[in-house]
Amino acid sequence: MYEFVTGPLLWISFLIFFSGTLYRIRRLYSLTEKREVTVTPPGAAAPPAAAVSAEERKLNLVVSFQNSLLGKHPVMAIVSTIFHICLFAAPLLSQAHNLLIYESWGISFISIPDKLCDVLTIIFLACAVFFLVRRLTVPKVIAVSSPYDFLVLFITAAPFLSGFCAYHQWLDYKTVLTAHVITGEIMLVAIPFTKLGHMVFFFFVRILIGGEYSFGSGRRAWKT
Amino acid sequence: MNDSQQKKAEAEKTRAVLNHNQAKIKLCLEACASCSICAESCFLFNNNNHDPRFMPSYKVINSLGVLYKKKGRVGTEQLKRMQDLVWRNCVLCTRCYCPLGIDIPDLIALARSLLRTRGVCGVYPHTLGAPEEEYIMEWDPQELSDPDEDPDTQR
Amino acid sequence: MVKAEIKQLQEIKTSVIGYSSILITGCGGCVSVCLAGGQKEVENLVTKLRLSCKADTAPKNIGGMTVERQCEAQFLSQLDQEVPKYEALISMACGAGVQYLAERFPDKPVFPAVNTAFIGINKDLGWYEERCQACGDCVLGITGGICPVTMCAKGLLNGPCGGPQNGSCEVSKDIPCAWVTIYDRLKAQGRLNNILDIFAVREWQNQTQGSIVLDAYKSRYTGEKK
Amino acid sequence: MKSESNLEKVLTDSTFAVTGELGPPRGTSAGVISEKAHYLKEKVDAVNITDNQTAVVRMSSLAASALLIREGLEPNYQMVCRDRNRIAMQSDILGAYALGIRNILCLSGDHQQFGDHPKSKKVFDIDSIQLIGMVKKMRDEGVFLSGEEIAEPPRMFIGAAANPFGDPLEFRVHRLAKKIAAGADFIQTQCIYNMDRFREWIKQAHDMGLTEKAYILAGVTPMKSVGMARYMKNNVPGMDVPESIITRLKGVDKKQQASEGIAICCEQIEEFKEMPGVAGVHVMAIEWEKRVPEITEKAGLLPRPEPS
Repeated sequence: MYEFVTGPLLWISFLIFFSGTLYRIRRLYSLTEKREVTVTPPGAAAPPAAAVSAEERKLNLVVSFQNSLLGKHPVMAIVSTIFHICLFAAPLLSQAHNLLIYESWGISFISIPDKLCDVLTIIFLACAVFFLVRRLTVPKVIAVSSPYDFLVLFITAAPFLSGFCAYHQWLDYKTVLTAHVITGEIMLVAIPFTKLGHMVFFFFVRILIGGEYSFGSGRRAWKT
Repeated sequence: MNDSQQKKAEAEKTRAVLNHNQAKIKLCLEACASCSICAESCFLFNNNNHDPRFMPSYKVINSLGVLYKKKGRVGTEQLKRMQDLVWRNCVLCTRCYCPLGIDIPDLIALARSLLRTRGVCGVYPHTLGAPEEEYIMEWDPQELSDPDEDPDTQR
Repeated sequence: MVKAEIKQLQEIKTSVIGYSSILITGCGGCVSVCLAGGQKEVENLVTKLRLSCKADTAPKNIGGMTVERQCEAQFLSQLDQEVPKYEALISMACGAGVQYLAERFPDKPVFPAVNTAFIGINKDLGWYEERCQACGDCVLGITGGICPVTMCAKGLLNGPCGGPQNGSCEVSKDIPCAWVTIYDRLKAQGRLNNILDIFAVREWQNQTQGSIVLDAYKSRYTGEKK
Repeated sequence: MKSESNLEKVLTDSTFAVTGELGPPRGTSAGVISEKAHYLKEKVDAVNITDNQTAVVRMSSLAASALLIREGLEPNYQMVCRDRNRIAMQSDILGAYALGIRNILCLSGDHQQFGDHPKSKKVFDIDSIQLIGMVKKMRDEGVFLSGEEIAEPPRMFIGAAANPFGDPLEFRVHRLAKKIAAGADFIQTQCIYNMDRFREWIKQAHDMGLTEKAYILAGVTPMKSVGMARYMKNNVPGMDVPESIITRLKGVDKKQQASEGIAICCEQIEEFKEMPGVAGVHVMAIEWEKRVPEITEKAGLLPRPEPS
């Protein structure tokens, strides 16, 4: 069983994850189009009507902070940032994972001590609990939460939970380890086909599509 | 045209709009992490006691989301509710913020188009001389947690 | 929609000197769409004024609230509770909204925070262009959907003047000549006849304050029975 | 005869007409007008008095026209649509006629953006073609634009401008037709340098029968220097200066450029005299009135018919 899930099933999961992600990017790409800026509007080249004073520059900085996610929702901003960092860092940098990668392909990423990885996992799970509690108690979140949202949260947290159990050798190690691999594979497969797809959507849309909130000057737009 | 023929024609139009935008709707609805960060970017949400029914994502999920999921096959009651969501609870000021980049106003506009294919459009009670009280919505937080009161939240 | 542009901060600051408390009111209509006077701009202005008005005469208490539209009493009524708490008001709505706000709260000084510019279109992100001057007697059907009153620098009805060169208006190389555009479009549509006849002198409709009463509602205001 | 204008008389007598141009001063000096008028006297049949040209404030064209009459010359009173509404225009026309003005040239006017008051408010209540129609209505029907009667209507000889070189080229002759249909009796063209294009335009106008309905005066402006030619080419709206003119001016010594410019001008006038459909020439010697006697002399336009 363990051999199967770490063998063919793992390969299949990776394949589905990568091809699914690529498909999603392609889909987004085909639904949007490049908007060439061919004409310079009259006046665009002209300097601002009045010079911006040092004080105003400072005020603009304050205001752009205020408008940012961190300024508007500091707790959510910090928790979700940490959550996502751990989400990537813990599995990619874990020594155990790197050892496996090294054994299969002879390459390895930078790895972090197991202890640290354990801490990241705990932090991650704490964040997940925060999201869960939020989803259960905050009215505006309740209003848009469906069982699907809980499922997605569970899919994301499960590999960490099982990994945590495995590391601390809770319950039957072999079973827990198999569960860890399977839940990890489920998450990989789920990314391109569920709400977890926001991974691709976020980067694609906020960087490439122009809008009030885009990062930089997005030159693409949704096709109409 | 008799009643059933008209209904059929309407359904056809709804499906045409849905089909034309299917891929985009799917991707956008699926990208929503239901994080509710969009809420405060809506001044109507802030002005109405943080009533979730003014939250941008709520408005999209419960109008376009339902229409998409049910392929436009929704009843009059639900249509009425959607009408409130996208016309009364939204002025399309186009300023909602989605951390994931979902173009919420675009989706609400799409919901409006879909509803129009069903003969539902914006009605502004105050312009018809209705008393102000009818226009102002009272919000009871309990209401949302009770599925019988508001079936739209349970999907 | 109506397009507006936020005023220089200095001008706004100067206008409210001497008032200890001000309420900044936004509008969720046109000015919100053109990023000039929506909730976000209100919040930003509140912050900027709070941080930069340090003089003794500067306002100490600055609040903000955005309503659906300031051109409608129904929505302005949401401010009824808030306004009495303040000495003066800043409106981020278009000129119409500012006036209606001032009309509703006649004892409060009202200061505009945006310059209402024109009726226009969203050309691209943060780029708006004028398209209509609300002349009250639309001729677009004749001129191929291009407004000579707005798009021609001289508002000529029998254009073009002698000025255009390489398709550009004599005023600027960057501005296409409206009449060259009209000519090209009508020619392409085979409707050049539209502009071969002389366009008669117009009876301008917007020379006194405009007012519309729909026929269907006339009896409502005259008291006569339908 | 539609008016008591000397210009009209010259044109109806089939004499090749000559008109000049005079820009009023940026001040109150009537002396400047007499000085400039002195050069033009007996060299031209009528003198255009510009109306705040290039949107720069100058003495009013109405006052300057009246002063010109005192000097014994016939003014061609220019009126632009930029600064006046229909009320002011009609009132000025009445006053102009009372002061003895018999010719009026109806123009759109340069946009104020180029002038000395770029942020002034434009009027353009009516456009140049509508202005032509209004003056005609005042003269022929004896009524104001409103339809109310005028006691002793102004009998003006109505002129209009035409630019054969502006965009869209194909529409230019149609616009001329519109002006003539509106009631223009004579047409003065934009300064001509591109003779090929002008020949094509006048042929079109001739073929459409327009030259039968109105007298067309070809506009010329002698170049003072290569610099002026370049400036006209690049900076003056609606001006078409072919490279050949610049090359020719560059070919002579700097001191000779002015007389070369005048020579070009005279050659053009010689050609216009023979060109079917051209009834005269409009010499716009911009701030160069003193060379008009020389030009008219060299081009064989003298002597001018005696005004009655």
